[in-house]
This record gives sequence, structure tokens and C-alpha cells, in this order.
Amino acid sequence: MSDRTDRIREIARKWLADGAVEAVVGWAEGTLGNRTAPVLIRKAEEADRLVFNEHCINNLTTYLKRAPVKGMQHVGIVAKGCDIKALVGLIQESQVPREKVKILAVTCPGVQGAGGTVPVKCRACDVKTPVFYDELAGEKLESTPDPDARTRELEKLDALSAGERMAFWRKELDKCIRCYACRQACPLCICSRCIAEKNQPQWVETSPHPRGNFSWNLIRAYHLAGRCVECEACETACPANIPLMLLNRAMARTVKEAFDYEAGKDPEVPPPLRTFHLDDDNSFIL
Amino acid sequence: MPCMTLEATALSKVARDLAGQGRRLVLPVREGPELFYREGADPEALDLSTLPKNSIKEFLFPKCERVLTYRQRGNDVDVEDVTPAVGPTVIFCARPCDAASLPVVEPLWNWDYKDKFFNLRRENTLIVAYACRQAPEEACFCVSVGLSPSSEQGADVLLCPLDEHRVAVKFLTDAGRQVQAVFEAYKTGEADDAALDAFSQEGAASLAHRKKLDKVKGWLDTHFEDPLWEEKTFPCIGCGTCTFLCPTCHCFDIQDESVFDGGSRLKSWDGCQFSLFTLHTSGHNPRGVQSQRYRQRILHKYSIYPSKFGKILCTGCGRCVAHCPVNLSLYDVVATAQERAEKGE
Amino acid sequence: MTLENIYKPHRVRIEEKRKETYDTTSFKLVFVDDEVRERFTYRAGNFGEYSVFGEGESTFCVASSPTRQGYIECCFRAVGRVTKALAAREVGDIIGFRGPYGNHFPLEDFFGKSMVFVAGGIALPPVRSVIWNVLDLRDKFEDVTIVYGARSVADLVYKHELVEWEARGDVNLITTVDPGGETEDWKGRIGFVPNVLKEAAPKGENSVAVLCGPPIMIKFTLPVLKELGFGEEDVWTTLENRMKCGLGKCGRCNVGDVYVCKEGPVFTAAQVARMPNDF
Amino acid sequence: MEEARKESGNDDAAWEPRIVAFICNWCTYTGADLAGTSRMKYPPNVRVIKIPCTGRFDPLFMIKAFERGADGVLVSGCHPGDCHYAAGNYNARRKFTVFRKLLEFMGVDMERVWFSWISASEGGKWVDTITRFTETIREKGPFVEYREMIDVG
Repeated sequence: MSDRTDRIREIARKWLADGAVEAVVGWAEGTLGNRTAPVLIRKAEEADRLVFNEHCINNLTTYLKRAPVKGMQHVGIVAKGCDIKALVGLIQESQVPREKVKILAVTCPGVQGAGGTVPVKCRACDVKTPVFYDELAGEKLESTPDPDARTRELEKLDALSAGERMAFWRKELDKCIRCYACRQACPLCICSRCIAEKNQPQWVETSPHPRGNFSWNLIRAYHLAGRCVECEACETACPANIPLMLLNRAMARTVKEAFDYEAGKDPEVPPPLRTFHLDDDNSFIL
Repeated sequence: MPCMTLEATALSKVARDLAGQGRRLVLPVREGPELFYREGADPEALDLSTLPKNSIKEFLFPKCERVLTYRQRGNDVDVEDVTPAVGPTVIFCARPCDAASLPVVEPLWNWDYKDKFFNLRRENTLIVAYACRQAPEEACFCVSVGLSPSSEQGADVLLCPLDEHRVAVKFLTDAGRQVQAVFEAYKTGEADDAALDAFSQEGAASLAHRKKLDKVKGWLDTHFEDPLWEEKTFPCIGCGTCTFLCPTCHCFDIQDESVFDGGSRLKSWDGCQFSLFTLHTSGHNPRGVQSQRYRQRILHKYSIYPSKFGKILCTGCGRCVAHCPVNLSLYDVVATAQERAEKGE
Repeated sequence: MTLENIYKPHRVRIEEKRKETYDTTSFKLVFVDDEVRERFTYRAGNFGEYSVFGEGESTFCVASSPTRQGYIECCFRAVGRVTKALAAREVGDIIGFRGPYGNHFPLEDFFGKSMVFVAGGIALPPVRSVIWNVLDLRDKFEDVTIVYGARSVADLVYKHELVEWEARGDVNLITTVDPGGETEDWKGRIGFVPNVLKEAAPKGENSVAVLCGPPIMIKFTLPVLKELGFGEEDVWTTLENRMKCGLGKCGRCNVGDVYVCKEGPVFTAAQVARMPNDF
Repeated sequence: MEEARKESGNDDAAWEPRIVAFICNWCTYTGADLAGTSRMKYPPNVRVIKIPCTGRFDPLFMIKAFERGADGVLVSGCHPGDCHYAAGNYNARRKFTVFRKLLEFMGVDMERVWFSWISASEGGKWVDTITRFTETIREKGPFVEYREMIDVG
């Protein structure tokens, strides 16, 4: 890992010194042993604050939608393969111009989830060596994705009856406190004013009761259908430990099955819900 | 004064017995990689391995509470008062930083206007606190705000796990002494003052590296505008996890939610980290950017609240440090303020 | 211990409704409960939480004078969810009111002094409460000057009362609209409030100014008042922060360690100047 | 609340299937109109909400319907190729595809959520669809799982 850190610093330093970017968003040492913290490096001499290790869980592309990065003309961003998928989505949706961002990709053997667990995204990872970048740090790694990692938990829920599934979600969503950390952490939740914050009319009730929680969590997942790149930022941020990724992965599965589409792969392809085919599945419509 | 001890294994039984006397039981249990205080959990599932992720706040100030119901009838409206159905409750093995949050927020709920919802719950809640032999989490900093891992603040009964097996029990209030018999049934011995002192010292020693934050208020009062705010808060994504997990954060929203002509007015958690929190109808927002909102949180805890109520609005539980998704540490920010104050900056 | 529910509003009936401007409405409200109606008192400067059940609560001042018992008046612009719903209510409808909250203008301290009222646009209602309070106790005050401006003639509220004040010999009323906001038959001034105030030049000595308006107006009016000889302690204003509870609990209205809902909304310019820049 | 439930038809004793149909202005609405003017009979359990096009349909419409006590929701518009706005229904079909799968995954019984294409001339198909949908819902009973959530607040 330390050679990746060195290489990241080297590239960031060069970009900053050359004036190729105004700043580099990366990870720095955290305030706790098992954490790193997002950092904005504006000067070449500060590049040594950048680090890379198994605690670099944050998807830094989420800073592209926030001040001050949003207002910058050229910005460097340190990103793992999974994070870059979000960037692909943002470019695809014209949220971020490709030429604005210089991608400092880093090969990644996997990060550490809560309690030292291996995140599903790492088990399913097909981008240990990123494919879309400007510079690459770290030796190339071969991806060995577990083909069932993403669907194993979904299938357990599929096996239940509708009523049992609703009971499952009712229990999980009762924990929701409507802090919207999921939305705030998500790089692809890009609305300047979220549907949950609109009150004329108020489609989504804001109080954390079952009715509002169901509506919010459902619409959050729906708005990410065909867009979510499964970076797990939402689930990691959730203070109530709701398994949000189950919803996101269920959506991704549907989109793959119905439209043969995977999010975050190709910035040139139109997103699945912004296009259609004349011969799309019609079997469920009377 | 010596106090009784019991076996650590008896704690679940005590919890069960306290519940058996007709109390709603809240205790920490494991859910996935973390602990949570949960209502109605099996006493046998009691897990004391670390600090739960949620605070005990939700059992006194629920995340969503109905304050009245209404029903529109033509151009008239019936408005009904709501009194929460609160029965006796025991929060069993609340950590001292959680127990200590209650005396901190009590004056807020009672200055001039008394909030009956909080007060009804408070009166009905027995706090059996479980002291920390050693700080359970890397993020802990209770000693920095004048508390300690064996603080008695806000507790009716304090359990002190002297070692792996023996737990000393201190009865601190009348409410605590009223349930003494429940504990006595499992008494196996006594602990003397020396043992309890040693226990307290061990806890305090585990946090010896934490700073005293006695100069923070002075610094904050003179550094409303300071580059520190923007420097430190770059990572903040405004998720509000810090405020919602905090045992002392108490801000709320009031919303009406109806089905047809009837509905409820609900009081729900809100937080200073959200841009809508202070947004005026005109579109003007006094705290329009995240660094201002983060500053407000620090100011409220370490300057505003102490000015108003004489207490720091923080018990050093460290949840906002440990669970911040972007590792923005409140302790780091206030410790920096302390350092600068010490250096006269 | 039985505690009352501090979040429960009184029911009030809309007795009169007036469309003040294209987007501003005023109500005269009467408490439905006889006992509350008789017991209810307030002071100029107090505010309340007005509710439309099913939509929520909105915060604004009581615009009537406490010298007139038995009812309250309010005036608001329909902008958000609640105020739009309020504006849709008609005479006879029942809405909710919690209050009075906050502090008030210390009117007794103003006895024997001249009063200068400066208001802009929708900020007349809080000033109006003090104006009527003063006019109802007219002999306790020296000169009374009112400078009221708005962007355009259409934006002036309480037009019928402006006529009434104009007609009084004991009030010097100056109305003004921003350049371009005048109509053909407009008889008042054309110009911005600070300039108009400067021309009117009420004396600052033994005088109190009550100033309410948009931040930009306040910003340029304060130096004019200073020039006229008003001390910072003699200039009073109200802060209009976002509020939910009005009870010092919900946590959003503070400016520094000042809880506007309890220690405000009425402050002197000197007090405001001491607050951190968190408006 | 008790009374509100009765008035809104959510009272179990007097329960009748409560179906909300979001139908497009150009085809299905006209089709339903045709059924009416042709004096065809169908169950009165459906509440029709006209939308300009199925492309305007937002999943939150359906959620709101369930929040207000609907036992079943129908979305219906022009047949593929017949959209007044050329492609609204093709876009809608994609949305339906993912949204119904999400609802299913979250435990909404798919027999309570129907989609159809009914043209302006298909009054008979409208009658048939509503009749069958009503009968299906009648067999399934009230949507109690969702209603349990509604009662809170």
C-alpha cells in the first residue's frame, strides 16, 4: 500500500505544481486508527498528506457536487475503481464535464468494512485495476469477482412471500431517522433540492414514521435505478444500519435483466431510464 | 462506604426482574457489527462489549412523536391533546456518557416552557448505568468535558464492573434505592471504597491522553470568523449523523401529517447540519454553507449552551467522532481550539 | 404533575380577512374559547405561531395593538406551504394560534419621547403594532413620524390605515416607493427609504426609532439614523429568524447565544451590533 | 382517526375494493369515456385520475394512493406506437419495469399493481380490466400490510 501512497503523492504533486488542477481531492490520515479522512489538497507541498490504505472507504466523487470543488475548473480526484464508476455516471449524465476532472486512479486490493468485514463490493469487484483514468497508481491487480456476491442476500428475500418481505422492510425501515445521510453520501444523488425537501406539494412525508420512511427509502432507491454504481457509500453512512444496498442491488439486477445495462461502465451509453427500445419487455402490461 | 457486588452473569437476571415488575426494558444488544440500545430485547442478549451506536436519547425524546391530533370539520377543526402512554421504563446498562446527558438537557426542556413529553418520560425512567472499566472506544473523551468513565451523573443506580466477574452496585437516588431489593437478591459480596477508587482511576487513566477543554469557550467566543472553520469542515457532507447519534443534540422540527381530514402534528428530530434548518422563506439562509452549520454545532455545544445553562452540551461519548462517515472529528476541532487558546492564538 | 401541552394552539376564528396586496393577506382573529379570549394579553413586539391544521405552523408577529382587547391581527405574505394555506382560509374558518411569545417593545420607556417609525414592505405589520399602541396613548408621546416604503405602490400593506394616519394631524406620515414603482396617481415620495428618511430629518434628540425592513434597507438606514443623532440604544428593530417552536427548544433561531424566540425578537441596534454575524 | 377511516372507505367492516387508476388523457380516458357513453357496466370501485400521458406517471403517485388507502393501483395509457407525444409510453414502460420490481422486492403484492394499454376505442377492454382487477382485489382483501403503516402519524 505504501508504494501506492508514494505514487499518489507524486502524481498529485506534479499536477498541482504544473497547474493542471486547482486542487486534488484525496484521503489523508484519519483521527482514528481505522479511518482515513477526505482532504482537499491545494498546494503541491501539501501532497504528502495524501495516503492510501484499506481504510480509504469514502467515495470522494461525492465532493464533485459540493463547494468548493463544484466551482473549480480543473480538479484532481483520487479514486478506486468502484469510485470511478460513479464518476462515469456523472459524466454520462452531463453533471461533470470529463475535461474538468483528472482521475488519479489507484489499484485496490479491497477496503475494510464495518467491524473489519469485507464489503460486498470488494467481493464482487471487477475493477481492482481501474479502466477509466488519467493516471494510475499502484501495480495492476487481477480482479476475481465472486459472481454471486451481489445477489446472494437478494435471493434470500426473493424466497419470502410478499407479506414477509414487507414485514422485513417494515422492520428495517422503522429504524430510519430521516437524517438523509444516505443521500448526502451518495455521489449520484445530485438534485439541488431533493424530492424529500419539497413541500408544495409534499410527496414524501418528512417525519420518521413508517409511512414516510417507506416512501422515502423506496423513492431513493428508485431514483438511483440504473444509476447506482454500488459504491456502498449510503449504507456505510447510515447511522441506523439499514441494509440500503439490498434495494440498490435489487434495482441493478432488474436493470441488468431487463435492459442488459450496468451502471458506471461506459460514459458514452445513454442511461437506461433516459432511453427505450421498441421491443422492451411488454409482458407485464395488459 | 462499602457497596454490594454481584456476578456479571447476574445482570441479565436483574434486567429481567426489573422488567418483571412492569417496566419497559431498554438494554444494549448486538445487531450486526454494532450494539444498539433496544426496547423489548431479550435480557439474555445483554451485550456490554462496547458503547452502543445509538444513544438513550430516543427513549426520552423519540425520533418522531405525536404532540396533538386534529380533524377538520367543514371550516372548524377539532384539536386533541396527546399524552404519551408512558409507563415505567428502565434503561439498563446505559453508559455514563448517556446517563449524564439527561441532567444536561433537562434545563432546556424546562426553561419557562415545560415540555411535558420529555418530562413525562423522564419521570418514568429509571437509569441503571454501567460504568466503563476502560474507555470502550477509541473515540471516547468524556474526561474532557468534566465527566469520567465512572460518572454518576444522571444515574439512579451505577454498576461498576470491578473485574471480569464482579460488578459493584451503587444506589444513587431514591428511585435507585427503591429497586435495591432486586439487586440484593443476587448479592454475592461487597466491595470497599479502595476497590471502587481503583476502578474509577483505571477508567480515568484509560483517557489520560485526552485534553481538558476548559479554554474552548473563550476561544470560540472570540473566533466566530476564523479560517479553522473552513479548513476543518471540508469533508463534512452535511449528513447530520453527528446530531442524530448525539445524546444531547435536541433540535427538532414540527410537521403536520394528514390522511384526508385528520392527522397529527409531529415533533421529529432535526439538526443544525441541514441547510433547510434555518432557511428563511425569502430564500435567505443565515447558515448557507456547511462550515457555518458545523460551526453552529460546535458553538451551541461549547459556548451557547454553557452561556445559557451552565453546562457543556456534550458528554464526550465520541459517537459523532466514531460514526462520522467522513471522519470529521468533533474532538479534533475542539482540541484544536483548546490548543490555540493555550498558545494565545 | 400535570403539565400542559406547550405545542397545542388555541383555536381562533377569522373574523375579518383583507387582501392587502396581490400576495399579502391580513386577518383579524378572535379566540373561540371565551376564557382564553378574556385572559389573553400580549405586548407590542410579541409574536405567535399560526397554524393551518394539516399544513403546519408559521411564525409571525402580532400586528395589532395590545390596547385593543378581544382580538389579534396579523399580516403575512403567502410564500410557503403554510402561508399559502392560511391565505386560502376565509372569514369564519378556524385556525390555530400559539403565543404570545418573545419579548416586546418597552413602551413605558418611550413615554415623553418622539417616535420615528421606519418600515419597508411587508415589515410594516410588526411596526404597526407599536404605531397603534403609541397612537392609542398619543398624549404620552411627543412627535410621531412614520416613514413607510415599498418596492411599488402595489406592495404597500395596510393602505386604508395609511390614509387614516395621513389624515391625522398628530402624525407625520411619509410614504415612498422605489423609483419605477409609482403609479400615475401616486402622491407620495419616490425614492429609497434611507434617502427619504434623511430628507424628512426627524430630530434624533429625545427620540426613539423603530426600524423594520429587509436587511438591505436596515443596512443603509442605520447610518442615516446615526447622522440624525439617534443613539444605538434608541434604535429598535425586530429579528425575523426561522422558528418552529417559539419556546426556546427547537434550536434554529439563535444568533450567537441569543435565542431570538425568547430574548427577541425585539432588540436595540446596539444589541444587534454585539451579535455575531450569523443572520 | 376512526371516523377518517370510515369516510375514506378504510373501515374493514364496510370494506369494498378501492382502486385508483392513473390513466392517460388521450387513450385510456377516452376509452373509459366510451365505455360510459356506450352504457357498459363495470364496478364502481375505481377512482380515476387523469394524467396527460403515462410518461407523466411518477411512482410517488402510486405510493400516495397506497398511503391514502388504495387496495390496488392501475396505470393505463396508449398502446405502444400510439402515444400522443410519440414516445411517452415507451419511456413509461421502462419506468414501470424497474418500479414494479422495486415494489415487489419491498413486499408489495404484484397483483395489486396493474398496468395496461387501453386505446380510445377499447371501452370493452376498460370494462373488462376494471372488472377483473376489482374481483382480484376483492379476493385478496384490503391491503392491510400497507395500512398498518398508514395509521402511524
